[in-house]
Amino acid sequence: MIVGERKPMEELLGMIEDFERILVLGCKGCVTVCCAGGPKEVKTLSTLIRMDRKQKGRKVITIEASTELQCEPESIRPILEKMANQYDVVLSMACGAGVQTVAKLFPDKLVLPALNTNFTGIAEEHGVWTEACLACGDCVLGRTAGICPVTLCAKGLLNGPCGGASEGKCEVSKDQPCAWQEIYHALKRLNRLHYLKQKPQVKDWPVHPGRVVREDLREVETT
Amino acid sequence: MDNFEPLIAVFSCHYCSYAAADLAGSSRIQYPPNIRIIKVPCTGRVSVNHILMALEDGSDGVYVAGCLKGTCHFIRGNYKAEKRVQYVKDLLSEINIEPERVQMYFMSAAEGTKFANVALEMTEAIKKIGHSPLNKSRS
Amino acid sequence: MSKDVLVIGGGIAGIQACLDLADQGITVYLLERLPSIGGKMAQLDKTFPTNDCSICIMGPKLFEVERHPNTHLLTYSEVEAVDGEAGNFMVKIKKKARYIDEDKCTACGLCAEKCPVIVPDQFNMGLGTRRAIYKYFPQGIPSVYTIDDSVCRVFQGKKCKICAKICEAEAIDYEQKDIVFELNVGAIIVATGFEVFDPSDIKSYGYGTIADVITALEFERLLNASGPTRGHLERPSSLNIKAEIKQTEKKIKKAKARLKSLEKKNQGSTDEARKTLAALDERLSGLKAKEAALGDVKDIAFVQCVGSRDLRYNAHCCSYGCMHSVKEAIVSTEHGSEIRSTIFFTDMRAYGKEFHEYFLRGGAEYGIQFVRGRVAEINQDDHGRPVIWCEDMDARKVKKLPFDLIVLATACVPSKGIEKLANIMGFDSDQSGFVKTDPNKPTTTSAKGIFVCGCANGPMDIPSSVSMASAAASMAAQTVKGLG
Amino acid sequence: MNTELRIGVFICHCGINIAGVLDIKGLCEYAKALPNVVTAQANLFTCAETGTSAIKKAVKDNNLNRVVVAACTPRTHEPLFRASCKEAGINPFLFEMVNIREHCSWVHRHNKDAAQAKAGDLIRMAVAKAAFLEPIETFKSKVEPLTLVIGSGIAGMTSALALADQGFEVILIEKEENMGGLLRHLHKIAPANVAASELIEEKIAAIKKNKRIKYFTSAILEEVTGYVGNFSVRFSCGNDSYTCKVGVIIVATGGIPLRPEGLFNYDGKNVITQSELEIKLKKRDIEAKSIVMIQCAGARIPERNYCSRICCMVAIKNCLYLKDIIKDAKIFVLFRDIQAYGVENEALLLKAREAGVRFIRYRPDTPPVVENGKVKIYHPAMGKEIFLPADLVVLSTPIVAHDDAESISRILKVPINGNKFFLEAHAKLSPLDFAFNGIYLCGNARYPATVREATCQALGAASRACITLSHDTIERVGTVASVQEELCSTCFTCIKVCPYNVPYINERGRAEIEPMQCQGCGICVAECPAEAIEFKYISDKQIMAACEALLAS
Repeated sequence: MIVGERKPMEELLGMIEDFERILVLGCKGCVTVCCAGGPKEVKTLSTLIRMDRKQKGRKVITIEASTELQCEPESIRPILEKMANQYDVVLSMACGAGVQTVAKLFPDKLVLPALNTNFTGIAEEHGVWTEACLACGDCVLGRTAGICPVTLCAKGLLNGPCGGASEGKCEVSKDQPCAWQEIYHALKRLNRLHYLKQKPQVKDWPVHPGRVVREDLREVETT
Repeated sequence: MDNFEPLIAVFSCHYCSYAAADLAGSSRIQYPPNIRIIKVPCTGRVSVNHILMALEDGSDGVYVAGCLKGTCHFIRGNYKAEKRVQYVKDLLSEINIEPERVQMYFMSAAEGTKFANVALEMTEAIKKIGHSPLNKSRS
Repeated sequence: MSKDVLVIGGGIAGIQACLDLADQGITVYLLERLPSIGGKMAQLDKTFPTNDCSICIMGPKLFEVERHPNTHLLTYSEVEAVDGEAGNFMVKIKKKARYIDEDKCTACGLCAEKCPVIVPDQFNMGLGTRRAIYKYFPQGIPSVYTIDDSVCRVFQGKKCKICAKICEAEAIDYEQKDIVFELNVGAIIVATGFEVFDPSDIKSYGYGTIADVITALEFERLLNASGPTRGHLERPSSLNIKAEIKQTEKKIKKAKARLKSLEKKNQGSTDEARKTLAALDERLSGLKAKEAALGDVKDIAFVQCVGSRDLRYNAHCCSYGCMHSVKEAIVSTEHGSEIRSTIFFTDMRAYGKEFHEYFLRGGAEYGIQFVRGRVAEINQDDHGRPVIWCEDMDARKVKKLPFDLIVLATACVPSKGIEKLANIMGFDSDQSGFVKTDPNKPTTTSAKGIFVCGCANGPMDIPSSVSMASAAASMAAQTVKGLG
Repeated sequence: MNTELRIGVFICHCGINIAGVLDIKGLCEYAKALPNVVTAQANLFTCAETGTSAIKKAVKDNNLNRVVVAACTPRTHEPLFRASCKEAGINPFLFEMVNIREHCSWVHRHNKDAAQAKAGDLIRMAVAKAAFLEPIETFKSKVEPLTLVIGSGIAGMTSALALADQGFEVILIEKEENMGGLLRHLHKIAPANVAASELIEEKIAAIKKNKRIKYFTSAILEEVTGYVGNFSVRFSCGNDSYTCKVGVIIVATGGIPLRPEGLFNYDGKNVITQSELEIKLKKRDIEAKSIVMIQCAGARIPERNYCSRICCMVAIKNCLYLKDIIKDAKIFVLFRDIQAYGVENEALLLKAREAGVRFIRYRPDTPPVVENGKVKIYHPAMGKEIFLPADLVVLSTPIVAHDDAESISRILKVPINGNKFFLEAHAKLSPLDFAFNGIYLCGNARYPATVREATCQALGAASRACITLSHDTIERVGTVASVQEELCSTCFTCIKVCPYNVPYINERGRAEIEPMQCQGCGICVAECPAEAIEFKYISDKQIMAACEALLAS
């Protein structure tokens, strides 16, 4: 899932400094799963904002709502059209994609991100998420026994370890295991070590922003 | 500020701290009348939002009183409550409201005296901090 | 054959045994001699070591017994005869007439307000009063009134029947007769409890002659909110003076009325009437002065082992006396901030769970003084205040100490009528008159199919009675399930 | 809330317990003015028949659909008032109780105005919360007719046999190699004057013969999950492990006498404990002309602040047996308070005195000093120190909890008190039950007890257990959490946080909670990031209404 984390309150309060009617818009997708931007967190953030303003003796109206998937325009449209002029700014608690979908859909309103979108990751335990995929657009997991060197190796090496690891730990940070040693052990376990001997790969790094098109699914012109 | 009488919301679990409050009562241990108890089956039932909203409504202080560690009737409700109280304290510091307004306490059903002492300790602490910034009307 | 069980005695032990059996689906008859179940525990104000209000923790259980589908309450009834054997007892029971229809009476209490007959209230140990038509105690179950035919004017041939006139529910039936019926049960549990030893036998303690020397149970009633003084702690001597003041005032009113009528008719000399009136006034002011001199209760003494551990009366220990006095001393501080208590004891027996901590707290937080020594004698100083003579074994000196009130922690003796039950049902009694049990089978009596629990078996505190009641229920269930 | 809210408030005097401090009439007027309140009445004793019938009458007369009682603690009286609501025809959970006695009048006696204000606030909070109460139904669950008894001392064996005799199957587990508990090492039991070994051999034989009892020795309890009627239990014997489903559990794990290291220079040779003395008595290998027993050795002291109840009687019993074996032995018992309570114990004390045993009291601040061959003691009656000849010193030490008491308490999720004895549901009226429904308690595990008392408690615990066992279903109250599937984001949080592993993902891909298993703690409800889990018994709306009302004065 996409994993995000709420911005520090100081930064958030600074962003909404000169607004009075604030729509706090959560998303019930990935950010709910990683407990960052779901309906409960929307209520928490709204309460904190109201508490801050009340403390400073300044007026504020917080509107709390959550979309099913904020990266899907059809999920946002019914909510925002309904409350067209009730808010001055949208404080979106979705991931970066969600924030930008709202901004694109409703260009005349400022949309502010409440979260920092960190990575696409794994839920290791309740409350702990770790990065797993950089979305490099050309997956190599097939030949690395399901361990991604592009993401887990600090230097993103494609064709083997840099040699700087000690006791299996990366030279960049001692509690981060060396991805390639993990890949080696995994391939050995699956007796697929010969994958390492395949000719070295050259990655066709994607040009940002990427775009995926499924012509079969697109809308047909019936005029 | 000397005659300021704080109002403190207390989340108290049925099996331990509510029973301790009963024991403090039946043992007639006097303590300050500033606390108002909200009974929950377990302190694990208390969410971050409950504590924040109690503060937003104007309580000068909030504390969650759960079972002694390892004796929670529901095993780990009190550990959960402790972590959530700490999270609320961090949130309060972020919007610079005194985190000491929110506390977590542990007591067994047999500790009536401790319940009374906690009520006294918290009342004194909140008196020192002063009334809640969200509730100027009741200074 | 019968799968039902009869429990004799409606105290906490009988109630617990009855509920345990009923909850297991067994039909239980709970028989109680008094108009309401509750027993001695219902007379307590608070209980040790938790200071719970006694009737508050017992109330829900009283309700449950009345409401439980498998229980039948037989109150104001006594066992006349028992034949047959385990699994098939035939019990002859006499249900005394209440002269009130239990289904109609809503316990509204109007009848008692108007009833002219005032007699000492046995539930309040005679300290308070009740009427001829009365409810045994406010939370009593069944919640109905009873007419005491030994004092009610209707049964003395006099004209009255005020209660029948007032009763909206028309529940009063003076023609109601005692009913005798037979009950077939498989097992019987004896839970007849205990009686409080009457300390008037011990002349040197002055109980009965010195008004402010009372028993522990009487003190419980003085402490209790529904007691004779509504929980206000007063000395019996000041109660007597107050009663006398009221009577004198009534007499003065009558005397004044007679004087006025004589003056109006102005025949016969009025000075004789005027003389009695003056005497009455003088008597009244004397009484009022005496009452003022007494003042509130400040120093209370608790005398332990009264009639217990004493080869002249009862060799055995009452098991709960020490803790009972510590509790009463703690609770009494609630009734007056300057009340101080002193407990005269030989062995402080705080042997139960949390008892020792409770005893220590009594001394530390409530300022109870403990004097180790047997009280030899109680007499009165010239103001009429009771004075204790005892040997303080720690100070190794004889002491003479005056008190406002002296509470006697009296011995626990078998309940009245236990001998009658013993020869009706054929179980043996031990050397102190309690029901004898086999040491390795704690509730089994010498009569097969008959079990015992609670203080009927010997002095014990409430938790032990409750545990033993469940044990007796277990044995009775085994018998009636025929698998035993 | 389609129907119109009609709340009835009932305020209790409780004699003077509440009315002594609070102005009840004032509270009634205050309550009448609160939103949705239709009637506010006071009673002298709301828990008495007159009180509950007043509630039922008020419900009918004003067709109330919510009842609030301001009186004492719901922990003891909520079931009573819920039953009255049910009899009056409204769902028993449309009832809210607020404690203005233990939490107000009893603890704020010296500050009447503040107590009155607090009582007003508490009633206002209860009325605000009552507005959001929802009806809750009950449902039935199967009862496994099997019992697990932990511990095979006199208590464990007695309760196992009692249950078997009533036709129920029992699994009895014992952590030692053989059964019998403490009695295996004792000499004789007084006053029955029967050999301890004889007593337990008879019980062990009965257990081995009884086909309804399966016993496992050197068995260690590993895990217990589930709820009354449906506990799944896992225990291991050596290296094979067993699992079974039981309806009820009886804890009879007992206790052990304290080894008084460092007390009265105990050396296990000429300064021994009572249990070591019993072993010597059993073998009759004892010769000492003068014996001194010291009571309360390691008990009734700050770090072990309880009286262990039975050591005085053990000492007196052993004195009498010693007098049999060594005719002219001089025996002294140094005591603080002799706990010879009841008829039999007092008779034994008298018999010991008649047999020439000398009882000397010592004050806690001047304890006896054991030197080799003699004991120095300050004699309070003589007012000076004396020396007693002592070929043998016997220390009466207290029964203490086993060191695995803490782990048993964690496995069963039942509390233990400061001295590690198990904490029963109510000290006076439910001494043999735990607050956790379906688990019962007897013997030294609860508190030191004589053989007669342990047997009695064991039979009592069996009777308590039979209440559940004698029905094939048990009624569970619906105070459980339930997932609103349309709100669930399937984020697995509830599955991760539930202490009882109850939630699961159903075939519609949403979380679901099995109502039978949910214990009603509410941890998942508070943790769910989508606020998708509903908890009618104590919903967010109710809590927030109470918080708002708290400050609204």
